Amino acid sequence: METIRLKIDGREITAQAGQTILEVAKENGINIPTLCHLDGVEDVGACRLCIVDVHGQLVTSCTTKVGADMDVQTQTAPVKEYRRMILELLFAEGSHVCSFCVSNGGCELQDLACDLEMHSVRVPYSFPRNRIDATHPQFLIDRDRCVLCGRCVRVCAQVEGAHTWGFAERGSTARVITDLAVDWGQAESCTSCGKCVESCPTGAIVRKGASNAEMRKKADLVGRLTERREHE
Amino acid sequence: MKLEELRQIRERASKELSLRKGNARIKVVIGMGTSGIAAGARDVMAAFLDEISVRNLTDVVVTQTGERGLASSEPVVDVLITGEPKVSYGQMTADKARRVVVEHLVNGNAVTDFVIEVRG
Amino acid sequence: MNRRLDVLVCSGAACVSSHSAEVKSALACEIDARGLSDEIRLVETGCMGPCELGPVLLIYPGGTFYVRVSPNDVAEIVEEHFLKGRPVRRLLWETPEARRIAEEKKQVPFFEKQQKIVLANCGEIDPENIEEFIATGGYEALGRALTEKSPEELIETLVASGLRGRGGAGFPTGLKWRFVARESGKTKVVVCNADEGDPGAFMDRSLLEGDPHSVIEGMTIAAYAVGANHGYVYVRAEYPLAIRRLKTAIEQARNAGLLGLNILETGFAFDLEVRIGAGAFVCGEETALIASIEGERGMPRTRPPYPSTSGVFGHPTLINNAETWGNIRHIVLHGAQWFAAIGTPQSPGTKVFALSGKVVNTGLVEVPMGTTLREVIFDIGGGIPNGKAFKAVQTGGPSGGCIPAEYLDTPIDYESLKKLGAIMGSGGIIVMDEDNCMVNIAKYFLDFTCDESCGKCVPCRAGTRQMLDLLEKITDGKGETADIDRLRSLGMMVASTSLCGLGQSAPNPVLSTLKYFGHEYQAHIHEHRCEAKVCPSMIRFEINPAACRACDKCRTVCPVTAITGKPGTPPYQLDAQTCIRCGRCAEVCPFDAIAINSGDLN
Amino acid sequence: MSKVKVSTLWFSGCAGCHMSLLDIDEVLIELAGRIELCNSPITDLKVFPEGGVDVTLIEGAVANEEQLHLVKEAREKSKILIAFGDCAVTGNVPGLRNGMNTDKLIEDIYGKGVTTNGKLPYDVVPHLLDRVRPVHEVVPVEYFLHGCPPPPGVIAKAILALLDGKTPELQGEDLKFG
Repeated sequence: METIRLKIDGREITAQAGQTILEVAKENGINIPTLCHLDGVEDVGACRLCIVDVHGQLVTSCTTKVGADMDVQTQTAPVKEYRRMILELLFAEGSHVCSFCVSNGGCELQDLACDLEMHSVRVPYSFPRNRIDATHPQFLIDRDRCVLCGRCVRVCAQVEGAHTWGFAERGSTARVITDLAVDWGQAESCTSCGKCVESCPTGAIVRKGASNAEMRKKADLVGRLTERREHE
Repeated sequence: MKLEELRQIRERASKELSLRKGNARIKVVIGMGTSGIAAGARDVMAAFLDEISVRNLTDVVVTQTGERGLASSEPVVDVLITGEPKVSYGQMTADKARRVVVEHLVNGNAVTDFVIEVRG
Repeated sequence: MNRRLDVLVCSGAACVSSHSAEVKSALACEIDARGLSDEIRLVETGCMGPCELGPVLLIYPGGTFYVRVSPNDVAEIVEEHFLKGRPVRRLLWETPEARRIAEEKKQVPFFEKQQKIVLANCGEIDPENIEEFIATGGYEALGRALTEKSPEELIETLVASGLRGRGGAGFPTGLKWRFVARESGKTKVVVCNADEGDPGAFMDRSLLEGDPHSVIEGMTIAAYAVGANHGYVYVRAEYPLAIRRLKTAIEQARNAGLLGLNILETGFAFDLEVRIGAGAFVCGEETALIASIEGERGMPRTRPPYPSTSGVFGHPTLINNAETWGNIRHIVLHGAQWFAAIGTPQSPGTKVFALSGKVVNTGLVEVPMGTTLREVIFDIGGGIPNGKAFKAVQTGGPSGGCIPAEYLDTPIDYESLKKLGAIMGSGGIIVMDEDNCMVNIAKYFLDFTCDESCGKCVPCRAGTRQMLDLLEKITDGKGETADIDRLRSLGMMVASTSLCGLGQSAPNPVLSTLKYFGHEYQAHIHEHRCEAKVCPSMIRFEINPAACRACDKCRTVCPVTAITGKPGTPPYQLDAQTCIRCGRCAEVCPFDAIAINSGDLN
Repeated sequence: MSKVKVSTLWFSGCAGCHMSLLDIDEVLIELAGRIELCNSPITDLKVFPEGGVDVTLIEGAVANEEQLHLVKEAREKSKILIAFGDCAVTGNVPGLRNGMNTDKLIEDIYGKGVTTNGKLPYDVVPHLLDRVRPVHEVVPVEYFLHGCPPPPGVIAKAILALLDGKTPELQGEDLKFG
């Protein structure tokens, strides 16, 4: 495989052609925040939190392949400020109240607030009031805690092959749905495999009846699963 | 269809569009005021159109104009050929029209018998 | 018998809306009744341009151009013009400033300054008759391409012509072709993007309605050049007439051997499918459009990979806008040098614009690139109606920028517009006058893009929403000084970090109005004053006691009884608390005694 | 050296943040020597001292007219304002009523409640605002202490830094909500 030399944050780094900036950064211990990225499924560049500066252009590191002589900056002032603003927008559009969330302490969004040093949300909160769908016997979805990363949609389609999850509506009313927007309990395509639960970065999709201590998600489950399949 | 056939269609079809091109060499203007029509201008026009069509003339447009104040000479027809003086014919009939097409439009010789005016 | 008159009835969608079909059937009846059917041919054409004045008729020879024709005018037109040769003067186009009646289409200033290449056939031929297209040289370019030119030569011609994408971004078309041609892989796809979603834009629609074969021919030439055998035209369902005419044209082309397995008996195979979109604005973005063609939800994908590498169903895909396709046959016929000489060196050729808003002549115009905004708005567009003052022009649709009067002499080309914070976009030009509030305008456009955001990426989905909320706060009179900085920083973030062109350009109306009309934002926030007297929260109606004649008209129309008084005993009183600012009183007052004021009282 | 004047306010919140403040163990002893605790739910003082204070910690979200008045007063009379705990920083639990009809809420709780004899409390209880807001949406705030409640360690770290005239360096886990 072709070897590529590039710079990340000034460090000379060697990578394989075809790798993404995010993969290479991770391998070299350089932390780039992510939310919609999930090992084992296709990257879509939806959350925009992994933006980096490549020769003055902002690109999502999860979808951009490394190139020879690339000069990648992961921590410029605009990059950090924009990431923080994006995170604030996410907090403001949902109802991410950690204090009584079953994922409190095991939530990627909550961790991002620490990582990105989000002191306060500078835009008004919208306090949405969506109905919680608890019609599925084992799982429930609280759409107010959904960040629309689409990890459930991708894992359901690309790993489980069930295609239960999808998107509906658009703009600020966009939401994830099961089958043709029926209650999850009525979604005939759902195999109840639970991969969406493990993949959901927040407390939006969770196991019913799980206590806070029990609801620790295995986000690496999907990655391990697909890796094993490839090796078979 | 081959390219040659396409070009044949174009030859044929572009005649159909000749009116819209505005590049006719010859313009036949028929006086179609009330007195012109009363004197038979409609038949004259029909004859012009028919004869032009039969002879497959593509650079001629036939148009009409209003009253010219020459009631006694109606139907009046002007023939304008690019680069030549305007020739006006009076007291036209369908037969005369056909002669004008053959002699003037095709052969380029004004039919002096019916000419009432040459100008320009 | 030979025809002597061709009567062209504009059947573009705008004229259809103003009942051109009734005019046409009235004409048919009257011509038939007078026994003129053999001499006069009625032709339905695509859009002629001045949509404001429809239904319009164009009569050849002579090029007489009638505007605002109603079925009642038909008898007179046939009697006076068709029979007696006297054009009906009252239906001719009178230009207001010169009080001049134009006897012929070519004398009308609206047409005089235009240079029609892409739209040359629109309004001049019957779009449902392939022979009329062929008569204008149609499919000759395809014939020559297939028989005389190699794919490489064609691509070189395109590159040399300098043609740039007419969908908005202005990417060099020839380079796109080259990228796709260089891709290995058996299956390649050619796509026409006719998903025109800008409010007020109808360039693509008019082209498909008026000259669908030119798009088909352009796509077929490209398919040969890049090695594709399959193509899609993506049109929105709101364009039923365009879809119908396009489908008719495809059928005719197939029957004539101009599409299908053995085109012009050269062995080259290419066919087209029409894909009808549901009308989401974002589907005009090429990756979302491709997703939609594949049957997926119309959401954009990150680039790279670009469609030229991996497009429809993962195949290398050449995607161009309808207007771009309309240019191809002319470039192949007349050569790269001919095309490069039109317009400006950086942006050669012409551009079609949909002119709308506060301008006398609204409609479709085609001008060489480099024509100034002033020429388009004042010479072709006839200036601002009702003696009002020009305030701004917005180019590029809802995500374009607003340009103030001081830049009216800017030549229209990709780079010049970008420098001003606007964009070429697909070619919408919206003119605004002194009665337009720029904050309200920014809000209007953002409302559109916010609503049309697909919801995939956070900056566009949530960022435009926050910006819209701020604009609403300001127009509601609740703005704070800090809101201007908030708007600007949110706008820059959304523009810099959004996934696709929709989000990247959505803040343009806000950022450009902040830049050029910042004083209006300031006035809204600090003085609660709306200069244009548009924002209902900051205007008040007041009766001028000196002018009031106590005629009682205002009191009777007020829907909320905010006005009191006794007939004959001036002045009347208007209670500002009760008033809902509907404006009816000011409309009916015969003495102009009711003034609209804005701004804090002090 | 004169003591630093500190106030604390308790808006719509559960008092957990104040509990956490009292939970900073031996740091309390140090604080007792360095600060003068003015008006606070844990003192008998209910009004700001003449001349204002150096620091005010606000627990809870701004949910009623009295709190709206107080938060503005606090801003005027404090050099430094700290949003103290998730309710003050985000709206948190009190914010969940946003989107509900406040009149109906009052009617349901007081009108139909068994302990209130169906009497609406508007003569004694301040009117609810239409919308519960975090403190910084109403007035500018200098520092934010996250957590429900903020961990005593974070509170101590922030206050001690301020007493030393430094900017509290809150980072990483210090910024954890919930």
